[in-house]
Amino acid sequence: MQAGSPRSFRKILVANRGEIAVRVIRTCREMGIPTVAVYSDVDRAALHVRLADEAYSIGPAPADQSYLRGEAILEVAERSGAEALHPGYGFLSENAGFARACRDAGLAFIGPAPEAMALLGDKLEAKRAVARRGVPLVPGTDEPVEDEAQLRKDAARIGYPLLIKAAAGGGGKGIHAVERPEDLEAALRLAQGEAQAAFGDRRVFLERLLHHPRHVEVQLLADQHGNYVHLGERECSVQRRHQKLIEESPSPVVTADLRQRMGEAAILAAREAGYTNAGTVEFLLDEAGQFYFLEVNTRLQVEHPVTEWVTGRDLVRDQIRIAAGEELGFGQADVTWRGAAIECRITAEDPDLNFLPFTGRVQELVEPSGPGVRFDHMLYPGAEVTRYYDSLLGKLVVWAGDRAAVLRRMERALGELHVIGLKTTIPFHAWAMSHPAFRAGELHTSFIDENWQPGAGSADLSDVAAIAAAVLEFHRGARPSRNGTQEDPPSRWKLAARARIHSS
Amino acid sequence: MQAGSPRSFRKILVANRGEIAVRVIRTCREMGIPTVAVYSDVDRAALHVRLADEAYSIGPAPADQSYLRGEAILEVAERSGAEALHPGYGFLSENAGFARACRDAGLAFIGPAPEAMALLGDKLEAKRAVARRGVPLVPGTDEPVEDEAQLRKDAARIGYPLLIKAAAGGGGKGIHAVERPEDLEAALRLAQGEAQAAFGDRRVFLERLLHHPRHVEVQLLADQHGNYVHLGERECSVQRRHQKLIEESPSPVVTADLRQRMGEAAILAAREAGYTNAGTVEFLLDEAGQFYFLEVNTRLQVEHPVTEWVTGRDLVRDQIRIAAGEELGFGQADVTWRGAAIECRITAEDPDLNFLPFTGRVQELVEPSGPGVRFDHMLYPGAEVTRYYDSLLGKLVVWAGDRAAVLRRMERALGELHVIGLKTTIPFHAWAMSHPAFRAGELHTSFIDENWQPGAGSADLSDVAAIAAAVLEFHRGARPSRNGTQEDPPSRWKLAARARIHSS
Amino acid sequence: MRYLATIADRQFVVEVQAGARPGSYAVVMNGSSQMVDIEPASGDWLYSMLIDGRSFTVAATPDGVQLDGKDFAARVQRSLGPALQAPGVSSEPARLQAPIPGLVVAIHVTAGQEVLEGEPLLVVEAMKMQMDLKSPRSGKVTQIAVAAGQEVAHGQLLVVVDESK
Amino acid sequence: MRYLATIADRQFVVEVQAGARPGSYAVVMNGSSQMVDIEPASGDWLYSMLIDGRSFTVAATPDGVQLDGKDFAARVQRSLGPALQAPGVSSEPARLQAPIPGLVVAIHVTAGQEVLEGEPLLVVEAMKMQMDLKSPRSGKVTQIAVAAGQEVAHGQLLVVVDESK
Repeated sequence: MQAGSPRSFRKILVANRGEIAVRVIRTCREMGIPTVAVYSDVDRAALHVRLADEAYSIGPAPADQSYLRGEAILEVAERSGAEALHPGYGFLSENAGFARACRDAGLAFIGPAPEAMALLGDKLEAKRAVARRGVPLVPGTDEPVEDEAQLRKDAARIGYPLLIKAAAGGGGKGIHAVERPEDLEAALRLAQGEAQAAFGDRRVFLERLLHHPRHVEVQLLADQHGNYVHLGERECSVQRRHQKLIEESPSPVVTADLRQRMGEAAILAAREAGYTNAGTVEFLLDEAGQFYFLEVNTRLQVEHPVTEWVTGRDLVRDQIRIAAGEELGFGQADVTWRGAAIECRITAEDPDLNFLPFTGRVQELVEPSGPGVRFDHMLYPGAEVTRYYDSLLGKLVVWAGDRAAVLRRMERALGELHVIGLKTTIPFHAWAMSHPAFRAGELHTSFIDENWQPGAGSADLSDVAAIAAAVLEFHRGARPSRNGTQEDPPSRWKLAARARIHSS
Repeated sequence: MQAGSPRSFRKILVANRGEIAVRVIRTCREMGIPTVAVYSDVDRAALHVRLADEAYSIGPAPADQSYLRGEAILEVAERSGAEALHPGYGFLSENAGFARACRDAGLAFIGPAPEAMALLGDKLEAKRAVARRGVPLVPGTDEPVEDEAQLRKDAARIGYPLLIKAAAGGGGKGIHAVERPEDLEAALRLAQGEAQAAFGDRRVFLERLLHHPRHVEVQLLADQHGNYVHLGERECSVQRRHQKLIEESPSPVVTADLRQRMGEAAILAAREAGYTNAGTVEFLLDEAGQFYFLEVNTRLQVEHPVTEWVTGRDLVRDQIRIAAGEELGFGQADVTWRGAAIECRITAEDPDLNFLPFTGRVQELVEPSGPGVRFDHMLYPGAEVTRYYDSLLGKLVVWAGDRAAVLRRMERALGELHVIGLKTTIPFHAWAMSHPAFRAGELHTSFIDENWQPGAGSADLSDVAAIAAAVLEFHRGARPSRNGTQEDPPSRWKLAARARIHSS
Repeated sequence: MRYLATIADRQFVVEVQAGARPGSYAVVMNGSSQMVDIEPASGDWLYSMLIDGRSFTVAATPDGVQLDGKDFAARVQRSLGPALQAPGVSSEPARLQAPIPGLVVAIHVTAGQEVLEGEPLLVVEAMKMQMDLKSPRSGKVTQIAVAAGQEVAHGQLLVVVDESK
Repeated sequence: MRYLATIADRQFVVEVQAGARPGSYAVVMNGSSQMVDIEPASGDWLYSMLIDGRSFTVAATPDGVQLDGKDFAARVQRSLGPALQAPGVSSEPARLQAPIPGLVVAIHVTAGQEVLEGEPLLVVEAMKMQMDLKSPRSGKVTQIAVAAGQEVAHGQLLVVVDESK
């Protein structure tokens, strides 16, 4: 803590795992605040356990028996004397009930108040709220509709192509695209049936389907004294399965004027919800440069480091300061942007097999470094990647003076990063960094679907690979490996090759 | 290379090893320029060999049979088709003869012209040159003197305490301090005798001995078109054996006004010498805030990353652009500073044994990461640190919004860094970051001599250490290590402990 | 030693001979000969390889080699003769194994059913994701070794598809 | 198992008993008992250690243990009885060994000479640095095992200093 700042928390419990738990612990340590980690049985040796000041077990591997068990986590908070709780992202981070339980237990929840979280968690309610402030929405119905005649009228007004979305839906489920008016009736029946089956609520709403939209989001900070600032945008258009893989700031197409307008819209939305702490307002940006409100993420985002690089701020520090009741201490005019930053999510997935997740053990880790490189991760030699949690291993984030330089730097850093023992998205990212459309900044949410081909991440070095494979086979046969033969690489290698051939 | 920039080099030879060779290769890769590494026999597996596009052996381990053999290096340049050579620091980097040989061979030397290098390499000639431009010098004689009567007169004018320095000296050798007038005669005789014996030249000169001076240096860039900018200062006062261990930017005591005056003085000095490329002008700064010219380092400095962090520039990229004949492309008014950066040199030395160098093998490496951390190094599990080269393993460099935050961040990063198998300066740096005088910015060149005590880097956790050691002994005895027993840690451990007891 | 190296779907005959120093090899491929120097770097899995002076970082990966961060599916076998095998169509039964430990969520086929190559056979859930596992070949489902709701281990047999006759 | 752990110049008697699970131990020291859980992390040399919930990263170092990056000189021996050894003054001859491989640049003493503890005996050069090696004890130089200009290996005997009588 810096001299002169009000008393911060005496101890913080980090209610998460993986790279984000590590991330939060790092800033706590820099602020001089002791941390308490929680872990499931399979995470005993995890990095966040090692780096925290204290660590306690909260149950078996499945998340609903450990990281989602709010009462077990509150018990650890009580026992360890934690004064605040940082939820990270995922797990309980957007659970208004849990935030309320923290408050009831006298534990400061590092995030927005439960009321704002609940309001923004209901997607249609959130839309109505921000629309009251004049924030633009994707044209569509703003109420769930059951009446078919009304839906046909609404569809004609909105225009085609359009989307039918389940009112109670989420996570990309219950969404149907309709290309032409004559397909509407059949699609409606299908969607309503599905919505009833999946969510017990047959109501749907309609939204215009944008062509090749960009996903652009605005980072906000809001203190408990009514001060709001935005830290500019992140472009997160490159996605697979509606989940982001690459994020950057600034967006290649957002001008200073557009940044200001989107930032102001985001602040209006936050004000309407009474939002405090760090939050992100997501927008779609169409090819004409018009933006539309999508939703608010009421937590720290995975991709927050790109904003940290360009603005020079530590968002976790700001979150903790805000939750402790401090004023922001700076205004919109004090926010400056320098250079460009990009993040590649390194996940345990096989990009050549439709990004199928991959479990296994990290045999060796070689990290990139040098100017402008940050690698936030949960890896170490011996780390096990299990099927219980999501596939994110780490985030490679680089900064440089401009976008052209930052793409080259990312390519360089990806080349230095080796995670031996797992399939990862590294080759995909290396391909993306040198893709002409990517380099030109021509991004949209279908970029991967339209451009990525399995195998595209392997450069044309087959002849060298043949030499390498043959010499490696000879060399490894000729002399024993340095550390004995407990897991003989060549044989595991062949076994895995066979398994892959059968499963593809 | 960015679109629109003039043609850069087609291939660059990096005439160095260790972390600086790695550093240079990284930027070349980002610029799309293939690199050629050279290596001595013991460096076959070194990181710079792995990261370069090509690599060639230049001889056995001793530097005078490899990295100092200019002709062997020029031969590799010729064979590989390199168009330019980056010398790094140390080895041949300040050898004007070698720079001339490169030019004669048609190879662009990435550094100043040999003439400027030769002029500035002669310390007294350099002083006379910069004095012509009105740059302040430490009060002293500006010519080497043999005549004793003259020396006595000069000493009375300069005042006490003062230093006698061998005119032909260098590297901290042949320097004698004189506290009082009555000691002058004996010291002179000693110094002249030593100078004769060591350098074959009995001439000496006198300089006032400053009390607790700071070592503050200014980073310059100069292109071949007469454009000069400075990138502010680095404070490098924390030294052992006259070698820097910690550097930071900005200096805790340099104001914007002083920065401007020192920057202008540095540019005057560089102009007088016809200096081009990146260079550093070293000053002493006394307790009254007056600065004095010391010397010019005609190469990239070890500590250049702190300047890169705060200014947002890539100095190696600028060096290459300048050597290729490009204009700087920005002026003094475009240089902006953001936040604060600090570098800790991680060397293979035992801080508890008078910083005695330590050789051995890296058993395990755990790197720090997270916001604002850069670790430029030459390490990997299995790396051998031999006695042939200097003890620098890497540089941990961190950035944060202000000096208080950057010291806490460095402490955090030092805690995450583990180089198992070697003694390093990590515990010393952790001590320094929390030392009250260091935190207050009260730095001077005697800081280590006056404050550091062997053992000070071990916190008061003896009881925990006892538990850890006993449990480790039991645990390792109870189960075999994961990778077999080729090098059994506990026994090596005991052996080394015995060796240390006998040698201390 | 003569090797047959299969890189993705291309095959190479590579002749490797030990050189004078440990780690140095003479390699002949496609009629041209090269000096290769291999040296362990970063533990057991990563190597520095110099091929006539060109520097590569080579890693052994689960299904091949990695060169400077790019993955190559690779198989190496001792080659006794100079003839190249054609990448033939196998008539053996194809055994679909679990590519990842997980939970069998649904099975789309029944024993005896005819399926086409690429047709989804069952759904396995792991890491918060559901994945369709597809038939490795056209033929008849001769065995279904798991049931919906069952946990499966990595490599566990799921379904066998044989030639239909 | 009872151990005598010497941390720098302090001594601790530590009683360690294996717990129910692998890696869990009950430890008694200075009359208080604690639960310790140890788990390998990052290869063979680094461990995660939880002592009653407090988390430490422990590494085996060349001369002791490292806790959260701080070095502690440590020696551990089986302790048979409860009595603590006093850190006594040895009367054995002290054998000065090379702390680092290098080149012997100069020898300041001759055989038979009386020296004081801390007195420089010889100079070894390595890594561009010259270092004075000092006498580990007061006494008489009974053996000089190397000559100026000689290369020495790590741990090689340089000089023996014995009790003067």
